[in-house]
Amino acid sequence: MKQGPWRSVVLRVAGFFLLWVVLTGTYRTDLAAGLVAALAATWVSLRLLPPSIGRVRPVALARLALRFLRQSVVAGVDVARRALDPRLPLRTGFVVYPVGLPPGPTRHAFTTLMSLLPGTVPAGLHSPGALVIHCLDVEQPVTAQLAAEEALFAALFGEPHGNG
Amino acid sequence: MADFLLVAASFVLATVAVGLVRILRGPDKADRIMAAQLLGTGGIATLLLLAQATSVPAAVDVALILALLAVFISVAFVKKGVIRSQMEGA
Amino acid sequence: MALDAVLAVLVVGVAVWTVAARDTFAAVVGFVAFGLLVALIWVRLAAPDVALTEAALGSGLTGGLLLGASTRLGRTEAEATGELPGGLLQFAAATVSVLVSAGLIALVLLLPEPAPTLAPKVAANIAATGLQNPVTAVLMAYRAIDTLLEVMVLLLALVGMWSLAPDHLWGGAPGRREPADPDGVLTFVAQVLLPVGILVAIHIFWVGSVAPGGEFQGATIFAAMWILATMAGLANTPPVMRRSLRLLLIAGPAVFFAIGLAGFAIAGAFLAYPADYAKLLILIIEIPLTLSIATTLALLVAGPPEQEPQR
Amino acid sequence: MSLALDALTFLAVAAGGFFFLAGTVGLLRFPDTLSRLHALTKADNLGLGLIVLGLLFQMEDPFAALKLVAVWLLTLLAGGAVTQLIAHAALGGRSAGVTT
Amino acid sequence: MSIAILYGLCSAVLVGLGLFALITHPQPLRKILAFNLIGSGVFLLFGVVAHNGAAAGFGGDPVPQALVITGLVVAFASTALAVALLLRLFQETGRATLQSDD
Amino acid sequence: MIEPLLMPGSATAGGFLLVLAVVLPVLGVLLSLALGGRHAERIALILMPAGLAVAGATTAAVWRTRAVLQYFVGGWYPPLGVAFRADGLSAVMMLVTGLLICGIGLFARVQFASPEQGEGRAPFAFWTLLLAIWGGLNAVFLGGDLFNLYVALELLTFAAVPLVSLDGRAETIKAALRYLLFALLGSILYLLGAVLFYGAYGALAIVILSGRVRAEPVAWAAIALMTAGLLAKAALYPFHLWLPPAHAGAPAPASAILSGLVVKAPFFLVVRLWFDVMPGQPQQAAAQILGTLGAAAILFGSVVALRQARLKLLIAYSTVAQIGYLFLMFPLAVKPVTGHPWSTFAWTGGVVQAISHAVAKAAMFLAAGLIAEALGHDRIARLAGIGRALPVTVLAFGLGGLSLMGLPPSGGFVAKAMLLSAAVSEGQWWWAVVVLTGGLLAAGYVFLVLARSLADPVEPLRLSATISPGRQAVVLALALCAVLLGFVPLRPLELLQIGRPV
Repeated sequence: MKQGPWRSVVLRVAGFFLLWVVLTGTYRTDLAAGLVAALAATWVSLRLLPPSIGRVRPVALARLALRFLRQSVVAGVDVARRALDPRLPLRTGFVVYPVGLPPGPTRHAFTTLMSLLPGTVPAGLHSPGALVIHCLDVEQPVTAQLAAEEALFAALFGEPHGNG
Repeated sequence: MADFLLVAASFVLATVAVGLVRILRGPDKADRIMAAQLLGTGGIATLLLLAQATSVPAAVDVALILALLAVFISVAFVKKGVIRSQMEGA
Repeated sequence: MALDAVLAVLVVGVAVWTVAARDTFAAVVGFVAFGLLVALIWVRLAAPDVALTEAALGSGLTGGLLLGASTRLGRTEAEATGELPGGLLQFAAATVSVLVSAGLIALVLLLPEPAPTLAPKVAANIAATGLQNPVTAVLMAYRAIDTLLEVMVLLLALVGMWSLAPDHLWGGAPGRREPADPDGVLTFVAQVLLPVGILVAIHIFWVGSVAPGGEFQGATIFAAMWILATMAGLANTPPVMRRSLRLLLIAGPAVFFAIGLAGFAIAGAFLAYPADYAKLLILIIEIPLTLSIATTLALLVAGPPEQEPQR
Repeated sequence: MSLALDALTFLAVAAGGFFFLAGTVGLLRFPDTLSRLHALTKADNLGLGLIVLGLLFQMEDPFAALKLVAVWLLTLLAGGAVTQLIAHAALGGRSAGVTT
Repeated sequence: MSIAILYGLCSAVLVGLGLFALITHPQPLRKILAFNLIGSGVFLLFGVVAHNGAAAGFGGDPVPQALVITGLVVAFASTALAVALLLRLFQETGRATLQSDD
Repeated sequence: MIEPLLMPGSATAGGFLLVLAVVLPVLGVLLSLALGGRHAERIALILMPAGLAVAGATTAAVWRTRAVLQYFVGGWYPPLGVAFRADGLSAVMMLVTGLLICGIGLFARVQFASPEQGEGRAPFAFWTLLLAIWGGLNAVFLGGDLFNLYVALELLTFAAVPLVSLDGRAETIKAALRYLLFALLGSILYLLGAVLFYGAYGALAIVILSGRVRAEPVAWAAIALMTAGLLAKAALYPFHLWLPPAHAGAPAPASAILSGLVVKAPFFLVVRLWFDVMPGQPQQAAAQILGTLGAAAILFGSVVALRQARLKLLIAYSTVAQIGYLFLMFPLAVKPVTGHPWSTFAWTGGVVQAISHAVAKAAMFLAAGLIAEALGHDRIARLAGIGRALPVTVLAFGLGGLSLMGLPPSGGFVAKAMLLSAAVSEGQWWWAVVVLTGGLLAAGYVFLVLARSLADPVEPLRLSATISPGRQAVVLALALCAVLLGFVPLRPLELLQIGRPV
């Protein structure tokens, strides 16, 4: 990761600049102002989150995004089904999930994703390496499913993931 | 099309209204905290529909602010409304 | 129209909740919801500039402020419900309120429609300001003096608020310091969202000359993001005697005054802009003004100095 | 062409509205705070996504379309992150009675 | 009924509600909330007037709209100062009431 | 009708003075905030003569040209732009304000002396807020636009409220909060009226409104709401609840500003509304209500003042009473039997009352501050001997009291005599009874204080602080001004008539 920081600075500036173009494009994009805005946003972003996460693999990202889109539809449908079913089929409860990702932004990115996945909302830490997950249906194979998601997520950075 | 989008906006707003009644009644603070989330998402949907139906592109910017503000308010709710009152034993 | 009916009923309903809720926290939550809904009304009334302000300032920052207060007061507020006024006062208050409402309803129905309007005059003169957003033209050109004095009102509110500090805390930082939790979710929220928020704030500010937006709305988002950072423990408020803070606070109005006074010489009147440079000069004013307003708003939420000054 | 696009918009927006409705029903029927949180987050975010999808078919300006997507992504990100905070708050910041 | 009249009625009701709350609620914080409700009602009336004044290609008269923005900022400053006073009062006395002790 | 809206340099000669009158103090606030520490005091002291000079120059210009000075800010004409206007009334109010601020500022140098090093909370806040009040007052007196006046009123409120709680005691914080809540209600009612005017007539500029306003429900409602809001800010009975604790609790120089000047701003605006925005409309019934409230304030305030145990509270309740006199102007001047409303004795008397009360009350509050500082308390029952210890201060208090009672020679005498003769000539003798009764009651509470002060102490008086002659001299000078106002020949009162609509 020797040239890592610069790479990620450039990537962030580019990303924020793109966002600027998207936001102001409807009116009249002013690129000079956009560059200033992107630099400001990057500066804040670098101060809060120094570039330390290695490089992201585009293929893995695409795979994750696709899976995520599908899963968020499943999640919505799942909730809708349970809510509209006259019998209200809920078996709520908590599950402890041992997470392999290191604490910090990476893990939180994963838990953020998790809270949009079907049936799960992370609700805190049980112990340093174990998340408390609230489930709508504890009879689903929640742990296995989460492990699969985590594997996909970990593949993003090319890291071996810690959990089954 | 505009009429349909307006009807859709009214519908979304109506569902938000009903949800809001439920949430405001509590009983937990955590229930009430969800109001910002509910109005954030529902309000954004309404605004986006309105922006298209009435050709007010600026409504999308309002939606953008709503998305940011929903986070701000939720964090304030959680941080100031719940965590502190626990620290102070209320 | 169906939409408007739903919206009107909903807004009034939430307002009733805000008034009637026993629990102050619940009332504040109701008020925040109320503000977000009023922002929708402003969109319906073809006033997106106001909608942006209402959502960010009227609902967002005000909500955060009241929420902090309701929590700090905590149990005392609950106890205070014991001192509810007698039935007679309630009845009298209800009578007065109903009369006022009824009178206003009558007046609303009496208001001429179409109303007398300054819109044509705004349109006829907008070229001289170099702006395309008529609301910004009113705020920065036609009624610039109101805007200037209003920023002074904000600053005075801050001076007044600071003056409430106990003497031994003067010079300390406002508000309480929040503990940082580097591995917490809140930190993550701030890490990801703050830069995006900054970008959005600049966007809202920047488009203000051509489209809805402007310095107040942009500044409010800046302030909200700053407060988010302090709530996450990622930043602390600066001590009130720090010179750079003071300069940041006055930068906007000072530049506004400077260009306004220069108007005597270069454009023939206080707060007048020479037609060819109007847009540029307004931009030069707006940039520091946004920063000053943002700082002031954030510090108004933070409150009087509560941390021991470092000697 | 325009008719087909209109039909797609109609379908997607209607579906979006349906999920908002489902979310609200969930809010009303689910028995505890955390379950209601599920209903709110998942159903409403999907509803918003579908409405954005529907509106995309009406967009002439590609920037405007991308902006809608950006708003949706921001909402998702924000919603996902804040949901954890609320869940944590609902538990009162303590570890829950846990069944594995 | 035009939307201007609908929201005009809305604004009248809000002013009345806020006034009622301002008079009857003994807690200062609720009074501050009530003041904000009245403020919203008054600002909405500006919005209605602006909407009625749509002309020259503008969806509304920009002058009252700009005035509302100024008003909202001032209302925020008022709320902030009032809250600060209230919290200081609470710190000093442990109570948050305007009732006099003597 | 096509009118050029943007016209560079479009102001009457000397119009820039109006801008300076507002801008100088406000710039001072900015500088104080930026530099902090001792600079806040220095900036205030430097700006005081400058501001007074601007007020003097404005008055001179109005007097010389016999016309309204005006300035179109940014070169934009109303209704789109905002104009500052100075008629005779504005000029006089500005001049009095300038004089009082200078006097009070000199007086406050000891009490709010800046520390040698660093920044003191109270001095920093006091000097900054003093300048802000000055700017706000000038903006109110010069404002020609209802919304600009709203912002000016808010500027004043935000500067005045923190002054009340400057010493940080719990009861003053409570008083400040109550003051703020009343003031906010007042502002919002004022704003509600303003939007009704705009909605009905499409303008906020007073000059334009006066030509467009018709006698119809919208206008009545607007003016009623605005008047009600301003009464709450002016603390007219029954909206007086907030005033006594706030004015009595504030530090003496702050009390002097608040009682002498700040409550006059909303009164000034009521005068503007009634005589400039809606001249010549049938308002006699409404004016009777205002007069009745004024009468109630006189009687209630004076009686309660008599029963106070603390000197500063007594003076504060006397303010409640004296504000009442201001509003006797309305029933007597709105529809005079002969002549214009503003050429009546009542109108002039009301304005003279505002001025003379400002000066007299400032002197009395400052005197009370010195007495409290010397004794360490302000209990009236334990004042004995102070007359011998601080004779100049007690003399100043007595001279100020002369004006409150309405005895010659004093500004108060001129004012009350004018009100009396107006009551007689208008055939509304009942107001005369109120004026005379109020004078008797004022005599009662002033003599109560003087008698106690001049009495021999039971045990030798021990002063907890020595008071410098310089501060006593400032107070005496102010009190003498209040007396001198009684010698002013009637000629300068013509100044008040300049710029009145004909």
